[in-house]
Formats: sequence, structure tokens, C-alpha cells
Amino acid sequence: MGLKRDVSLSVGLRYKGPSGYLTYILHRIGGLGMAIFISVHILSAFLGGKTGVYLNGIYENWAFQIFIFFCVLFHAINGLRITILDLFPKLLEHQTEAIWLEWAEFIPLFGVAAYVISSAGLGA
Amino acid sequence: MANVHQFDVVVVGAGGAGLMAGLYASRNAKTAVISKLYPTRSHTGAAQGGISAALGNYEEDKPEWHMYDTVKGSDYLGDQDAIEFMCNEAIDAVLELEHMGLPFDRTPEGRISQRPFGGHTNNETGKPVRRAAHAADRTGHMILQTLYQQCLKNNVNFFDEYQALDFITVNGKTAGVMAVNIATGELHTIHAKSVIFATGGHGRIFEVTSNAYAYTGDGAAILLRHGIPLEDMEFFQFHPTGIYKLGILITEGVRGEGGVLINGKGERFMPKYAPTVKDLASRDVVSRAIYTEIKEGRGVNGKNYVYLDIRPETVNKFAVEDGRTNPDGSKYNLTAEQVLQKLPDIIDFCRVYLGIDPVTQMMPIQPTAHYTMGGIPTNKYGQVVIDDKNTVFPGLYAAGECACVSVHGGNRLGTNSLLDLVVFGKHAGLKAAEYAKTADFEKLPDNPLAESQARFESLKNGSGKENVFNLSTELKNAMFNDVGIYRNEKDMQSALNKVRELKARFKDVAVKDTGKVFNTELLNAWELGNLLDVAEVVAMSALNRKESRGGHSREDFPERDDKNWLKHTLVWNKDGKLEIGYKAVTITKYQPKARVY
Amino acid sequence: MEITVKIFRYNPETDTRGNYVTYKIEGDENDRVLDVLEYIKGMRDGTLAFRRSCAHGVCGSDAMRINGRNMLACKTLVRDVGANITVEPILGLRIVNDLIVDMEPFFDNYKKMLPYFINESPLPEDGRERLQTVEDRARFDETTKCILCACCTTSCPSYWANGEYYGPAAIVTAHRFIFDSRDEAADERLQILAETDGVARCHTAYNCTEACPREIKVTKAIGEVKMAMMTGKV
Amino acid sequence: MTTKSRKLSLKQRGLTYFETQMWLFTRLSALAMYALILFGLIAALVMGARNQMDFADVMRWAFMPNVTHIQSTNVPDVAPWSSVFWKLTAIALLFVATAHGVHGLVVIADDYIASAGGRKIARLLSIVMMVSMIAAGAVVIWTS
Ligand SMILES: Cc1cc2nc3c(=O)[nH]c(=O)nc-3n(C[C@H](O)[C@H](O)[C@H](O)COP(=O)(O)OP(=O)(O)OC[C@H]3O[C@@H](n4cnc5c(N)ncnc54)[C@H](O)[C@@H]3O)c2cc1C
Ligand code: HEM
Ligand code: SF4
Ligand code: F3S
Ligand code: FES
Repeated sequence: MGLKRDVSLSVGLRYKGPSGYLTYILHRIGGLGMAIFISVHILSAFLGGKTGVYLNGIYENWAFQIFIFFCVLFHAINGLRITILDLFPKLLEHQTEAIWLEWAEFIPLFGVAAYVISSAGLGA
Repeated sequence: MANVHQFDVVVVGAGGAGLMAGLYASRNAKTAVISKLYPTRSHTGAAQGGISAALGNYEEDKPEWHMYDTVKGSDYLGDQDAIEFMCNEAIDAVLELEHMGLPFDRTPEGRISQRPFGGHTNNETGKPVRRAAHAADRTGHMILQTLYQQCLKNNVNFFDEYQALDFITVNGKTAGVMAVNIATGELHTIHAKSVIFATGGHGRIFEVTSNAYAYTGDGAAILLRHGIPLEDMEFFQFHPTGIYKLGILITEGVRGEGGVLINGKGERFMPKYAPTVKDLASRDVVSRAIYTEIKEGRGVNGKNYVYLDIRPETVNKFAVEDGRTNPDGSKYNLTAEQVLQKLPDIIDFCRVYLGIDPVTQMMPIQPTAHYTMGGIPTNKYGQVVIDDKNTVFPGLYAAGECACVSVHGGNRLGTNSLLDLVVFGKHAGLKAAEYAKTADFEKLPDNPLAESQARFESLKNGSGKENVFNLSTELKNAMFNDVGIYRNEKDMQSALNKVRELKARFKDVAVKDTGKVFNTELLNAWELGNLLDVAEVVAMSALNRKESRGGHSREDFPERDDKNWLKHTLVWNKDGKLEIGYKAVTITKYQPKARVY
Repeated sequence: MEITVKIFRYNPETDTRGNYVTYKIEGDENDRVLDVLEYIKGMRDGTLAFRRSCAHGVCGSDAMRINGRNMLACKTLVRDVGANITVEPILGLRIVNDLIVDMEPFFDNYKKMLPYFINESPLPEDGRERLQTVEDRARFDETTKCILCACCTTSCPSYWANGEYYGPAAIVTAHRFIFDSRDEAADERLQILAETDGVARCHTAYNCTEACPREIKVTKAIGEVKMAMMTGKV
Repeated sequence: MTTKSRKLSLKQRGLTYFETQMWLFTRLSALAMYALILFGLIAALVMGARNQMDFADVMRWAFMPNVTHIQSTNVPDVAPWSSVFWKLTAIALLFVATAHGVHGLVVIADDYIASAGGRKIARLLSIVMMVSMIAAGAVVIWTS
């Protein structure tokens, strides 16, 4: 009896916290994305030959590159925030500001990069 | 039979008293604690100010002084043997709590910090003394947590969210309790040799109250139905400083730290009513003073409230006037930081519920129904006594706010309740376990569930004309307005009639919810039944006592009358009709005399 | 003023999933959300189920999601949340009836923290209190305020993902004892928290701190526990 | 009365637990990756990245300064990149990132696998994955 405890992605995202869920989930996606990318990349370089070229094709696709860049940039910036706050719990008071700062860094950097990659991708 | 559990001792209620009893009983007997709330939700957690003991950590203090203050506070209605017992045990009780890990605030020497509280005095100088040991303004919370934690450590058996519905007695002896598992709606029989009731008070019979929704007098009502009397039910404490309209308590600790009461004209009025201790007079005195100010048109903006002021500049100004100093004799100087640090929860309440900051603004307050002095009569070992000769009911115990030992008499001193919980909770637990060692289990009746089931069924099957919410609102209004701080014959009679009318209407109450899982509607209706039973006893006892004493003050009988009324009231339920009797007050050291602060 | 309240309803005996029911009532902006719920239960639909007791934010009974955020219904006024109110049960625990969730897993995690004072050394010879400086007492003051309402744990993304995680409330309890200079079992608790479902599960999401009605800086407390693990200083 | 300060041994404070060690490693490796990436980035700039290369090239270089990555840029002289020093640097970055990433996968897997057995399997798989990734990556870097 009773409803299960599952919290779906959409329910979680609708929780009106201090963007905690968003950064948490994006950090995860970023980490996972990179992990997958790196494995594929190493695999392709290691195997070489036909499969290598095929795999290369996937991640050299410009859309995939934007995704990877998103993963890298977000994960790196958010990871730095987590690292600093974890190693200096005193700074946690400034959590809200830290998240603001994070977005302030991420959005322009990612915007520019996405523009560069996509225009290069579309132009080619 | 399904759902039968067997324990030597069963404790009903997991507040301070119930947990202390459970802890001590479980050391010597197989013990279960059942509670309709998860233990840490008990109302002991709401207690703010402190627990009293003559530790003397700041200045000289003695258990005898504590005793005298308590006797005087009770308006001489408290039983002095029990009071002496409690005050002597107080020091060890508080130290024991500390040894259990309770995080008391500390003095610069690292000892338990103490603060002044209403009615606590140095008997030689008459000045306030620091007797209330405290953990910020959440002492009760810390006691509740600490005791629950110790119970976990000692593997006490808990039945969380089980509501006791009935007491089972066989041949005039205790046989156990009946309870419903709220989460499943199943009825359970808990077969026991000893039962300890620690179900808290019944402040929910009043409109404006500091009490929890759970304060519905379950224990008292259950026992009343089994022919056990209730003692001194007319004595109900109105705490002077509840948040206007909401009734949420602002601890006396605020005045202990130097806060003062200010009327609508901006004057400090307590010196008029209590020249020596002023704002720190005992609660009944302060509540009446506020009420008088309001009645005489000096409430704020003509409304039913006055101000409580803890702004440092006010406090320091009056500290100079009162000659208040620090323990080392230096000038008393309260800072905004100290207010924040010593009264964090109060600041929080004001911000949330009033939208004001007490450091810069005054708090609008009004007296609020707060504490049940009366209750299930017991002796100082927590044994329930059922008549004027103090005959013990075998295997039945009570402790905490639901019990009447009586150490609080006509008026409880602040911080004495928490002390009452730990002292008498402990002894009730010990005695209950001791009794269980010698006694045998009574044979359960064939169907112990029958009666409770019938009661439940009749609630569910009422004609459904009456609404629980309306009935309880009417009850609370009648009781607050007519059996409140000031009482008179006419109003009380009308309240009593009202309660009786409501009791009749209650028979037709509507319960729509037919479910089993967390059927809170049914349980609320059942609780309303208890409130009505208890309210009738309160109104009737109050109407009967023709004098003013402690929390019971009558406009038509403004004086205390020791000749006729220095006695406890006992009320029995005899087949649905209430009967009144009396019991002598035990007086040992202190003869009654006029009570001035 | 008119208040529109949308409440999550789930009747375990007839429903397979929850649904929302909207009530319109007259109320005051100074009413607590709890008062609003009481009124609806009293006058509109008695079957509405929720827990409550103290009505002023000290017992921890009535944690729920109000307008999408964990709060205590008794500590939230209509004026703080506006006249359109959505009330839902807290997340990450099994819903058993309307706004009531099964709290057992939450308390089980609490109980794993050795949530009691441990000091087996002899008491002071004079039988008096164990001494503690004002600073030592202040060290863990904040975490003693916890009322186990579960607002924090049920707002934690990590707990949503994984119910095995002990959760912030349990760590707050552990913090209260680890940093109590009188307690002697800091090491045992740190070792419990060093396990897979302990503090490593906290990803500094901060929802917990934001949700705590007692204004405990939960993430900071967790951070202090993490640092105690690294440095060994308690 | 003095304020008490205690210091716990490594075992007492839980630092001998795998989970705690990895928690610390995740953070330290994050810092290490920043350091190594910055190092590569600066090297790229010093070697003329400003005017000969596009954005993607710089990134590639920064994140893994090995020969294959640099060959695809316009930097005229790739010879220094075949040195043992740069090879080791690249392998260090590979090692750190892989260990960090794979443990991250374990953390995520733990969140969705509650059974002890399942967790064991996930861990085993991740160790295999980590070892093979590092080995394969190292071979690529070393031989290129
Ligand atoms: C706001 C406030 C502040 C206070 N401040 C102070 C103070 O500073 N100092 C002081 O000394 N005193 C203070 N008091 C008074 C004191 O806190 C209470 O009198 C005392 O805590 C009562 O404790 P108890 O154990 O009797 O009851 P509670 O702690 O209320 O426990 C009652 C228990 O009984 C259970 N229960 C009730 N009915 C049933 C049933 N039918 N079946 C099963 N279980 C049931 C409940 O679940 C609960 O666990 C204050 C009171 C209030 C309201
Ligand atoms: C500058 C680079 C990086 C930084 C600063 C960084 C930082 C972090 C931090 C601090 C965490 C811990 C999060 C937590 O436990 O709360 C983390 C987790 C993780 N990282 Fe990284 N990281 C970086 C690069 C990488 C790379 C290259 C990968 C992929 C191979 C990766 C994959 C992961 C994964 C999968 C997790 C687990 C995510 C989770 O627990 O939700 N990271 N990272
Ligand atoms: S830490 Fe705060 S939010 Fe969490 S349970 Fe305790 S009081 Fe509630
Ligand atoms: S929300 Fe959860 S992840 Fe950590 S900071 Fe709070 S416990
Ligand atoms: S009812 Fe007690 S916290 Fe809300």
C-alpha cells in the first residue's frame, strides 16, 4: 500500500530549491558525458582502422562537440565550486553567490564556444 | 487473538515524563512505550525556558528556598511532602540529565548556566535568584531529545503512532491498554502488569493556547471513564505572554533576561502589582495584571494585548532602576547579540509569526492557556490514588502534566513542570517495574477490544448532523471566555451548560472518512470526545470552588478562603454523572499566609 | 481574502495514483498554511490527512511541499506564499495517505548514527556536571536545534536518487555528538559516515540548508564532518 | 577550564575507508586536472597557439597534450611532444582523469543499485574498465 518513493527527473527539477538539483544533475550528466566520450575516444585511437574512423565520426560531429564542450565546461566550473566549498566549509555561507558566479562564467564562455563550434561546423 | 502484545510495564505517552518512566522501568522490567506522536514530536519539545534546581551555579541557592517558592507559587494548595521531595531530588535530576548528555548552556566556569524565572527567589533577600537551568530557549526540546536518545541506547520498545483508546482493568487491577495503530487502523491489546499514563495536558479546550493539537487530555478522559477521579481540574495556568491571537508562547525567560511588560500608554505596569519582583512575579499574578490593564482600557490601541519589551535599551534602563546587577556585582548590560544568542527561537517566532524583530520592536502579547495543574491524582511515587484516603490503584501510574501529585497546587512555577516530568517520571517508572516484579498478569477479558470497537463504531455511525470542527470551536470559545483568567458564577454556569449541550450534540457527530490508514478524522473526533469530558470536569470544578486561589480567580469571590477551601477537589464520573469530593492538602513546613510578590 | 489551495490527495484504499483537488476558502494573510489545512479538513473534507501537533514549528510533524518547496505548514504564513497555494507531500518517502508519508526509513537512518551521548568514563568525583567551556558548547549549538522534520533529507537530490543515503538530517545528528567535547564516540560515528552511504553521498547540492525550518546550516555541518574526517580534528 | 581539542588517528576518523579516500581523491584530482590543463594550455599558447590554431585545437591540446592532438594543429614543430616528459605528463592526466571519471561512474551506479551484490559487480566492472582504459590510453600515447 502507498505510493513508491521514486522521484522522477521532472518532479525533482520542479522542486524550488536554490538550483541545487539543476547543478547536481548537470554535473552528473557532464561527468557521464565526458566519461563516455573519453572511453570512446581512447577506444577509437586504440583500435584504429575502420571502427576507429567510424567512432571518430561520431564525436567529431559538431553537435556532439557542443555537447562535449558543455559537459566539460559545466563540470569543470561546477566541480571547482564543489571542491572549494567542500575543502573550506566556512565558505558555504556564500553558496548562493557561488552559484551565481558559476552561471556568470558558464553562460558567456559556453555561448562563445558554441557559436564558434557551430559556425565552423555549419560553414564546413 | 491477533495483535496482543505482552509487557511487564507499558507507558502511554512519550514526552519527558513517559520517556523518563520508560527509561527507568526498562532497566528492571520488560517495557513498552506507546505514543500517538512520534516521541520527538511530544509537546515537551516546546518547553523553552528551563528546568529548575537549586544548583547555585551563579549564586547561593538552596532546595529549601526552592520548596518555599513552590509552595508559595502553588498558593498553598500544593502537597508539601511531595514538593519537598521534588525540590530535594531536583539537583540530582538535572545533573543526571547533564550526564545523559543534555547540552545545557554553560557558565564561564563550565558549569550549567542558570537564569532567573518568575517566582524563584532568594528567601532571605526576596530578590530573584537564578535557578532555571537552560539550553538556550529550547530546554524542553533538549530534554525530549536526550531522553529519547537514552531510550534508544537502552533498547526500549517503542510503539510509535499508536494511540491508546482504553485502559483495561480486571478485578480492580491493571491489565493493560488498548491502542490503535494509526498507520493501519488495527486495534491492539497490550497486556501489562503496570500501566503508566503520561499523556500530557488538555489545553486544547481553550481558544488561545500554547498547547499542541495533541493536547486533548486522552489519559485523563480514559481513566475518568473507568471511575478514577480527577484532581484540582479547576486550576489551569494562563501564561502571561503568548503571541497575540496565536497563543504561541514567549518564554518567561525573556523577562528573566530583563524584559518588561508595557501597557498601551507606554508605562511599565508590573511594579504596581508586584512591587518586589515586578515582571518576575508568578504567572497567575502577571496574567491577571495584564488582564486588568486591558480591562481598564490600557491595552494597546484599545485591543486585547500589551507589549513585552526586550529591546536592550529598555532592559538596561530598567535594570538600573531595579538595581539589577550581574552575579559579580557589575552593571547589568544586555546587548543585542546576547538577546540573539540567548533567545534565538523567540526571535524566530516573532519574525515568522509577527513579522517583527524583538531587538528593535516590542512584541504584542496576551495571556494564553498553558498548563494543566490538575489531573490524575497520584502520590509522590507516581502511583494513582483514587480517593481522599490516597488508596492506591494496583498497577496504575501517572506522571507529567496529565498527573496531579500535587506539586503545582493552584499555580505552577515556571520550570517546575520539566522538573516534575523527570522526577516523577523516574519514580513512576521505578515503582511500576517494582510492582511488575511481584504481580502476575491479570487474565484478559474474552474480548478486550469490544468496548473500544463499539465506541469507534458509534462514532462512525452517528447521524452525521454535527461537525467536529464546529463543535470544538464552540467548546474552545466557551471555555476561554467563560472559564478563563477571571471567572464568575454566571459565566461558568453558562460554559458548563454549553459543554453539556455539546456533549449531547457530539453523539450525532459526522465522520466521513471510512478508511483505516491514518484516519485522522476519526481520531480527531474521538479526541473531541475526550476534550468534552475533560472540559466538563474543568467547568464543574471551577464552578464549585468558591474562592480565588492561584490560577483560579473569581470576580465574585476575590479572596482566598483557607478556612473552607484549603483542600483538593476530586471529581468522579459515576455512570455518566459527575460527583465532587475533596481531599486534604498536606502541609508540613509552611503554613498558608498572604501571597505577595 | 480568497485563498486557492491545491492539495495532493491520495487515498490508499481506492487510488492507484495521486491527484490534485482544489479548494477555495476565505482566509487571512496572517493565517498559517496549517490553519488553512485545518479549516479545509474541518469544513470541506474531513478525509484530508496530514500530521501536525505543536502548531508553531518545534515538533517537526508537518513538513510538506508548499508551492514546490519543503516547509513546515505551521511555520509558513499565507502572506509568505501568496493566495495561490499548492500543497504536496515531501519527496523521497513512500506516500501513505494524502500528505502523510512513511517516516520509518528516515528514522532508521537517524538511528544508525548512534544518536545518543556516549561517555563511559567515570563521572566527576563530586557527582556534579561534566565541565564544558562556553566555546566548546557553542561548537555544536546549531545542530542541537534539529527537530527531525525531514525537510532537509527529502529535499536532497542525492537522497531522491538513493534512499540508502543516510541523508542530511542523520548527519546533522551525528554532528551534534561528534563535536560535543564531552562525547567519546566521535570516531565510531565518523567511521559509520565514512561508509558508502555516508557523507560521500553528499554532493553539496545545498537544498537541505535552504529547506531547514530551524535555520541550521546543514551543508556547513556536513562539510565540518567531512573535514573532521580529513583532518581528524574534532 | 580549557577548550578541548582532540585529534583522531587516520583509522578513527574514517580515512582508511575507501569511500572517504575516494571522496578526497575526487577533489584533489579535480584540482590536479585544473593544474595539468592549465599547464597544457599555457604550453599551447607559448608555442604559438594564438595565431595558428582554431578553438577546437586549443581545447584538444589543453585537455590532452599528446602528439596526435598536436599534430592536427598548425604548430610547426611537434618534435618536443614526443619527449618522455610530455608523454608522462599526458599519461598522468589520463590516469587522473580516468580514475576520477570511473569512480564518478561508480558513485552514480551506487545511487541506482541498492543491493550489495549489484554494487560489487558495478565496482568490479569499473575496475576492469579503468585498468583497460588506462592501459589502452597509455599505449596510444606512448606509441604515437
Ligand atoms: C510552549 C510551552 C513552553 C513550556 N515551557 C516550560 C518551561 O520552560 N519549563 C517547564 O518546566 N515547563 C514548561 N512547559 C510545560 C511542560 O513543557 C509540559 O508540561 C511538559 O512538557 C509535559 O510533558 P509530558 O511528558 O507530561 O507530556 P508531553 O511531552 O506532551 O507528552 C505527551 C505524550 O503523550 C502521548 N499521548 C497523548 N495521548 C496519547 C494517547 N491517547 N495514546 C498514546 N499516546 C498519547 C503523546 O504522543 C506524547 O508523546 C511548557 C509548555 C509549553 C506548552
Ligand atoms: C577540471 C576538470 C574536472 C573537475 C574540476 C571535476 C570535478 C569533480 C568533482 C568535484 C566531482 C565530485 C562531485 C561530488 O561528488 O559531489 C566530480 C565528479 C565526477 N566527475 Fe569530475 N571533474 C573534472 C573532470 C572530469 C572528467 C574529465 C571526467 C570524466 C572522465 C569526470 C567525471 C566525473 C564523474 C562521472 C563524476 C561523478 C558525478 C556525480 O557523482 O554525480 N570529471 N568531478
Ligand atoms: S536539520 Fe533542519 S530540516 Fe533537517 S530534520 Fe533537522 S530541523 Fe528538519
Ligand atoms: S541537499 Fe543533499 S547533497 Fe548534500 S548539501 Fe544537502 S545533503
Ligand atoms: S505542527 Fe509542529 S512543527 Fe508544525
